[in-house]
Amino acid sequence: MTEYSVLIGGKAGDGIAQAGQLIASIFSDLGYYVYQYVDYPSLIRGGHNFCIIRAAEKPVFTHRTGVDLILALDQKTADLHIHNLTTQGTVIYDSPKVKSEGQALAINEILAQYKGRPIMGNTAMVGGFCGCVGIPWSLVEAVIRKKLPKETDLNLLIAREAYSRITRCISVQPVEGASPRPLLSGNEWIGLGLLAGGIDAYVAYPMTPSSGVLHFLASVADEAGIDVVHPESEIAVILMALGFAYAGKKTAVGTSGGGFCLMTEGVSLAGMAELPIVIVLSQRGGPSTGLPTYTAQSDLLFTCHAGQGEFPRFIAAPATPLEAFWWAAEAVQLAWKLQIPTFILSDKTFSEGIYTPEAEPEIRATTPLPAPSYPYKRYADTPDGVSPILVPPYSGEVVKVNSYMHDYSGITSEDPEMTVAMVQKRLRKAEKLATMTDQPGAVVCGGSVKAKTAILCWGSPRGVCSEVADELGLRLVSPVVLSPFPAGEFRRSMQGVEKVILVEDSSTGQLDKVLAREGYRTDELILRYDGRPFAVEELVERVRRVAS
Amino acid sequence: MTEYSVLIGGKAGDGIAQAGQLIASIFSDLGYYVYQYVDYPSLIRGGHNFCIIRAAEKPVFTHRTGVDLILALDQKTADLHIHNLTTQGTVIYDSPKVKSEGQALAINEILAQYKGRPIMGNTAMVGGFCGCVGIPWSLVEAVIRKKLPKETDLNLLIAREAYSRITRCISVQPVEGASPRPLLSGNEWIGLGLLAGGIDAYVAYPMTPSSGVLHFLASVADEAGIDVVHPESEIAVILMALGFAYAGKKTAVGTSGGGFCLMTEGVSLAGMAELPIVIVLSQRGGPSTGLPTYTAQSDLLFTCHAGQGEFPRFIAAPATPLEAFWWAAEAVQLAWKLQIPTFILSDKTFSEGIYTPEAEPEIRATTPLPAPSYPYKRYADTPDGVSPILVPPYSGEVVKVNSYMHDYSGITSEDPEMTVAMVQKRLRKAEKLATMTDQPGAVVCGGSVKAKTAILCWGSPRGVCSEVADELGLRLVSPVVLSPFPAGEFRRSMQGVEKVILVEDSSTGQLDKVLAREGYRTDELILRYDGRPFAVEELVERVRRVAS
Amino acid sequence: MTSDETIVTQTQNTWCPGCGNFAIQHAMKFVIQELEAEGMARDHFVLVSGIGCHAKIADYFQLNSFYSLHGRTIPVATGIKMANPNLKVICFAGDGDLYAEGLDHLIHAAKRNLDITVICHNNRVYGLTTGQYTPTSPYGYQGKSTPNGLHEYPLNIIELLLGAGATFVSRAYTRRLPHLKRIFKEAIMHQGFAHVDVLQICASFFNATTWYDERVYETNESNAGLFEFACRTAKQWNYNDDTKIPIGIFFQTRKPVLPEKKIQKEVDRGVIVKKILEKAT
Amino acid sequence: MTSDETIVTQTQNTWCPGCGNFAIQHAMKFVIQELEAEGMARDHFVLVSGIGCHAKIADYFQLNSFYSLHGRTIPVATGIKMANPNLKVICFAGDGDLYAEGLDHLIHAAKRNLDITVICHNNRVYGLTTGQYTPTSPYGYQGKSTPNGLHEYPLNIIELLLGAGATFVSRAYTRRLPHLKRIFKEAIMHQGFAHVDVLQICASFFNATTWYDERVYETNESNAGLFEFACRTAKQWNYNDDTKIPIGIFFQTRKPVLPEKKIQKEVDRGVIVKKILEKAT
Ligand SMILES: Cc1ncc(C[n+]2csc(CCOP(=O)(O)OP(=O)(O)O)c2C)c(N)n1
Ligand SMILES: Cc1ncc(C[n+]2csc(CCOP(=O)(O)OP(=O)(O)O)c2C)c(N)n1
Ligand code: SF4
Ligand code: SF4
Ligand SMILES: [Mg+2]
Ligand SMILES: [Mg+2]
Repeated sequence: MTEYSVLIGGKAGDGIAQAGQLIASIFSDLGYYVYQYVDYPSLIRGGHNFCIIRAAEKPVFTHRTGVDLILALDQKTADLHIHNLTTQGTVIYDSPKVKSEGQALAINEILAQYKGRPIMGNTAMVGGFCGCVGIPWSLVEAVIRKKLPKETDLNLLIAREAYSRITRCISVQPVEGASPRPLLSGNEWIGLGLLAGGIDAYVAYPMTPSSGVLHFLASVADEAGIDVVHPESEIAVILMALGFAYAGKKTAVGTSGGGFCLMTEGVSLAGMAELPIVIVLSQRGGPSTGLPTYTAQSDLLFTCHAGQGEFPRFIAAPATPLEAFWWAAEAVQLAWKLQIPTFILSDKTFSEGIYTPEAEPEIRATTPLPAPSYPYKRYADTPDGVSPILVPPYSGEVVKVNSYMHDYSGITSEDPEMTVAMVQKRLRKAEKLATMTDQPGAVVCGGSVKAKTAILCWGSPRGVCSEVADELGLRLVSPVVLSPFPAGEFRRSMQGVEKVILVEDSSTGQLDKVLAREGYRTDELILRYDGRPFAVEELVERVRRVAS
Repeated sequence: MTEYSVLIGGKAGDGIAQAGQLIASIFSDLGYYVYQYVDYPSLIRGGHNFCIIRAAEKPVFTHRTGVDLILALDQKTADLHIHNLTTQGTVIYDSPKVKSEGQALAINEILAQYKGRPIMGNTAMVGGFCGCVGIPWSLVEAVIRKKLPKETDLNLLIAREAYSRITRCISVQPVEGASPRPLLSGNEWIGLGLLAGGIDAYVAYPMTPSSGVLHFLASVADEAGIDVVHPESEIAVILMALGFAYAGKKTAVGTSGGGFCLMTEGVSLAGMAELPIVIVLSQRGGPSTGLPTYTAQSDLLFTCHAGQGEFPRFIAAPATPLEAFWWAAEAVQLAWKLQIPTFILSDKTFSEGIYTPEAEPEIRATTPLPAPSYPYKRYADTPDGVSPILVPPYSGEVVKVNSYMHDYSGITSEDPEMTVAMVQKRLRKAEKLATMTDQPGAVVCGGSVKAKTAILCWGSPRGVCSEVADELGLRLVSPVVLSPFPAGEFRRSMQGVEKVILVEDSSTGQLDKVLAREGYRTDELILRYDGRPFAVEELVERVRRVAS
Repeated sequence: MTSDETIVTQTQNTWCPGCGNFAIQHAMKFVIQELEAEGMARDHFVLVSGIGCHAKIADYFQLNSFYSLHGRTIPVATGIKMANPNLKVICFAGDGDLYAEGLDHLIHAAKRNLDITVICHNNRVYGLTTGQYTPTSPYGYQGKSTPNGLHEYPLNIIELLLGAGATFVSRAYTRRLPHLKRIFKEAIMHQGFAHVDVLQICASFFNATTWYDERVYETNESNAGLFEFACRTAKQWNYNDDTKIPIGIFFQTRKPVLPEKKIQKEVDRGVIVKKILEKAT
Repeated sequence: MTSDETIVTQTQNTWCPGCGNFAIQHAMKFVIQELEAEGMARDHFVLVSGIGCHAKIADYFQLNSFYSLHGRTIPVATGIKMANPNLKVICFAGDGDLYAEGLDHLIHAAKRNLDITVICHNNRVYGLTTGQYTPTSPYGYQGKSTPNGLHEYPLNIIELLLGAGATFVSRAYTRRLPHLKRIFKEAIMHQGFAHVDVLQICASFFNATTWYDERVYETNESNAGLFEFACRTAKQWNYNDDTKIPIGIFFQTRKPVLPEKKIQKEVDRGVIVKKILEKAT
């Protein structure tokens, strides 16, 4: 397989992520599948930022350590990453600011020549990159015109100048017969799925790494006809969203761990009042403020049990663009079909990674909800525990929801028999949810599907795990649905497995605990908790050591 | 064993709980062990309230269905409970308001005679009770003088009148050689333990069923020299408490599920900043506002996992007065020894039940904390992961705590190696915690300790389970420490067990999930989720059905 | 007007005898029926309550209701109103609920001039949890959390709301029923954020009946449009001192409201999603 | 005064060039050193910060600090101050932090007249999360959560704090350094709750430098004791309109403060516990 990895790095404020996206777009335009990893500290200016753009002829969802090209806008980039250069690789560096091997690009000189602003140094570097790998100028121009709508001509002049100053040394060819693919962040794929699933409103308070969903949906709110609301706090977020839901609007919220803490009381309210709500929870390094811009998978058990009392909830952790799109839409549907809180559990790596999809996203029709009967009772008992929803105003009927234990019509009750009836109604919803979700797709099985050693993972590490499984001839098993645990699908995926290696970005192995409950034992835990995702080569090494 | 059960019931506002306590005090003065169950809906006036006072010659921590005496201040009491009367039992009822079998007591007539206020009807009923069971008047008078400091003489006249109007029909004798024991609610036993453990401050926002701790500690704050603070919300509670802790004051907070949700972000902060804090969490029927005055055990898993990220925590669920006293004190000690959040997990039944202790509480000496070294680093690395605490002001040294990932001195760091060091420091604290707490006392083993069938339970159901185990010749196994799970002690307690019956006040069996992780399977789940605790006779029936 | 009892539920009322909540329910029942007679549809009312004694009103009205969480009437009401601006959303909140646990939401709703009505059942005590102090309890108040007396002065809610930019700020008293009805009606009719701080008798834990009866008087509202005037009236009683207590509409003005009415676009999600994907290609 | 660099840490500063936070740090450093020279012990200062760009100040000062949560400086500071009333507790908060996420705590601290100093780095934007609107952003502000413009008017924080009963209410500007220093010092010296709303330049997301430079003026503070006067000054600029912007101490008064100093009793816990047990027997 032909593939390329490009690393671009500089200081926060240098426009590294944007330059990375230009490069990613160019690869996509050439017909490549693209994944872009974005690494930056929690600050606005100064710290070391870098992106790795990986382009390949088949879908990729993770980065590799080895890079073919380093684009150094600061010295740190050259110093920190030079040992990752592949043998045929080279460096383009901003000269004279940076000292390095490879080709010098006198960015300040170019900027001075065209009176460019300092931030346009990143455009220069993109131009240099394109020159180096031989992208036709017409394609470069088209991408810049599309992606840099402000000061486009100036940017073009600068890019062109850099393009022409660089000597070609690697040749990137278009992929035959392939056409460009959309390039969106994990957060955007989730947001798009929410739209496809039919949300009417999105409510959120900014919090890295979930803010991308808010920013994306706010940017398309008008054309999509949805409300996007950013209120005073996460407490307000979840309760406003439940107000929206009560009034019949399909609503999602988004946050990260600290903000989610503040939502837990509302989640429990959704459980009792049986209000549909979708919660996008993007994990980052914890506890507490932790590492806001680095990754973790340490909120799985918290998400499974957040909120006092017992009530059904659905949790899916997508690992690819299409999964994010599909499960976000499905989360909206399930929330409304069962009147429960549903979760899309993401993490920094997936949320802020940038992806072309593995195939074209398909929008499925939504099923209409059952009609209520009259006189209306909000919590009418039914065989599957699901009471039909009626939305106010409805002439002659009242709609009452209640955070207290209540009777069928929603009026507070402390009666023991009514309590039992309501608890059992929720238990039946849980059973129905389990049947609806323990279905093909709930667990992804890949690699050598007959191998007796399996790599187990969930969420974003799937990208790297599946390449490692391929490389080492191991089975890959990865539940997407985490609650209710898809016992049947998981059992099928694990048939014949004798050795289990769990890979997780946490320090305790949260999936291990979930599996132990289900009666599975893992043999090896490969845990990473420094906030950085595994690259393919790193994980291959770690797995190889324990696989045999 | 001689034992008596008395049920007194009436409307909210009739002073049922107070009357119950008088009766309980009288039994205690006679040398009996006493347990009082309090059942009331979430309202101030009108609904049906009742108490069951059980007095016995050995310690009791639960109620029985069968009662020897019913004291009916309203018709509902007579109607609802009459079928629970034991064969030798009788009823005293407020005549003519209530119609019933048994003895009539014309309370309104008595009140009119002495110009008593309506609330004093409860004193009249207590007087009637004492007359009926033949308590010497001197003892009645002494208890009333002690417990009713306001309008004592009027109350005495009324009680005396009722006392003399009633015909004696049961004879309650003093227990030979026994002396009176203190009578306190579960919440008060917890509060007393916190005091004994050395707290300097208690911060809480009122929430049933945890408010008793706040009320109790506020009432003794001055004499005990502690600060008791009731701020604007639970968020303020936990963060103020962490402020106290930073400034060197041992601090506890208290709440129930909904309020705890709002504290979870602070709990995670305590995890990262390594601040000691004790959280008293008293469970009630959920989800959401649920059943505020009824019991549940459905927050165990939430408590185990609350807060984003991974950090050690200690959870104990005491089931008797002495355990509450001891583990609350120990929770303070552990919080400070390891700089972690520690929990006392209670529930409505335990918190609001009223108990004489099984033996005399003993105050153990507290161990001093290790001295810091200089120059001071708040997060200095150590073999056991515990960094010495220094409290500001300290001349020439600064004390920095931080919710971000930080370096040894508390300054924000996003460095991967520093992250790993800090995560491992917390993991080592978790290991130390596990060793310190997997000790005798962490799991209570009782009943027929060699029996092959075990009743498993945690928290308040222990009282009833242990009587059932005794009655049916089964083993009783009940972990008090729930996190970290005391694997060694539990294994020892379970040696030779072939059949496990779990009893829990929840709809899903939360301890079952904890045990599954530890590799244990339960055979039968006896779950109750109508908010009411099991009485001995009820549970005997349920267990008998599945035990063989 | 003849009373139409279909507007109340059959639920047993459990407020204490003498509780001011009865007056609030009665006045609101009257006002809603009057508004109905004037053409407002009953099914367009949505009541949002917090948690506390006050909140039981949600159970007692046979109207759409969202019995929410302690402190959270306002964000729930905000969501409902934003989702459907045609609904008449009324919050019934407690003083612990609204001025302690959820104060930030109140200020933000006032800031936004959110078009809802907020009724605070201000009994100056946590009723349902048996009598602890609230942000409007007087200095020295002895509740179970402050048995030796409270060491804080109360918030002057009226001043606070004026400072927050509320466009309708009023106070009423549960033992002035005709006045209470009038204020409720004006508050509901007000376009924008309307706040009624109702001095509510708590018969069990803060029975200030005689104290209020002797001090409460109805203000002349002719200057209710003048902010400085409102500030002066607000200062007349600070929720603590032994002075006369003005009730009435202290301030009323017009400002742009939220949510802005907007035309609901019918959009085909498939088309939008495709468009976004194309743009991202 | 010669600068003593032991008061700052060696940590790399990551504020953007031109950020107003530098001025805040500089002014505070100056004031703390001046207070030290006047006899206040350096180790008695405790800085509490929220989460946001502003909050990094906790890392930059070699002083006791509690780098807390987004929105929660005030309750943390309350706990510290109550635990040890001898400490000088200063909150460094952001406008998102303090006026959105944690507004209720602010009002309650003002109500209590809690003896702390609150510095709000009011850059009128969420800096660290890249430029969303805050409660003090102007109408129409375009951030990533409001790309088509904000449909809310800002809170007038000064009015709100006056309404909440704060005893020291002031505004400063990061480009008026001598004034900033004076206000900081007076705020720290104030006995009771002192609030400084600092108009802070955000170079990256809300660079109002010229706009402020042209409008900001220092008020005559001779009437700072008069509440009505303060209200009038507060009204001069509503955080939105194109008017002159007064800075200075708007209001200062004395009221009983929290925590009340009390003598720490030495109590034997064993004795107390026994006493309670006896009483309960
Ligand atoms: C988050 C949370 N904290 C605490 C409670 C417990 N609680 C229920 S009602 C109440 C006080 C109610 O006081 P107020 O709002 O003044 O209403 P009132 O009963 O006086 O009408 C409290 C503290 C709760 N339900 N939720
Ligand atoms: C509970 C919670 N919600 C959201 C965040 C994410 N967050 C971090 S900083 C910030 C905004 C900071 O804005 P501001 O307080 O104005 O400070 P500035 O960066 O402007 O100094 C937000 C929303 C968080 N850390 N915690
Ligand atoms: S406690 Fe007070 S507020 Fe609650 S119902 Fe009784 S009188 Fe009314
Ligand atoms: S983003 Fe704004 S507030 Fe933050 S450091 Fe940069 S200039 Fe300062
Ligand atoms: Mg109240
Ligand atoms: Mg800001």
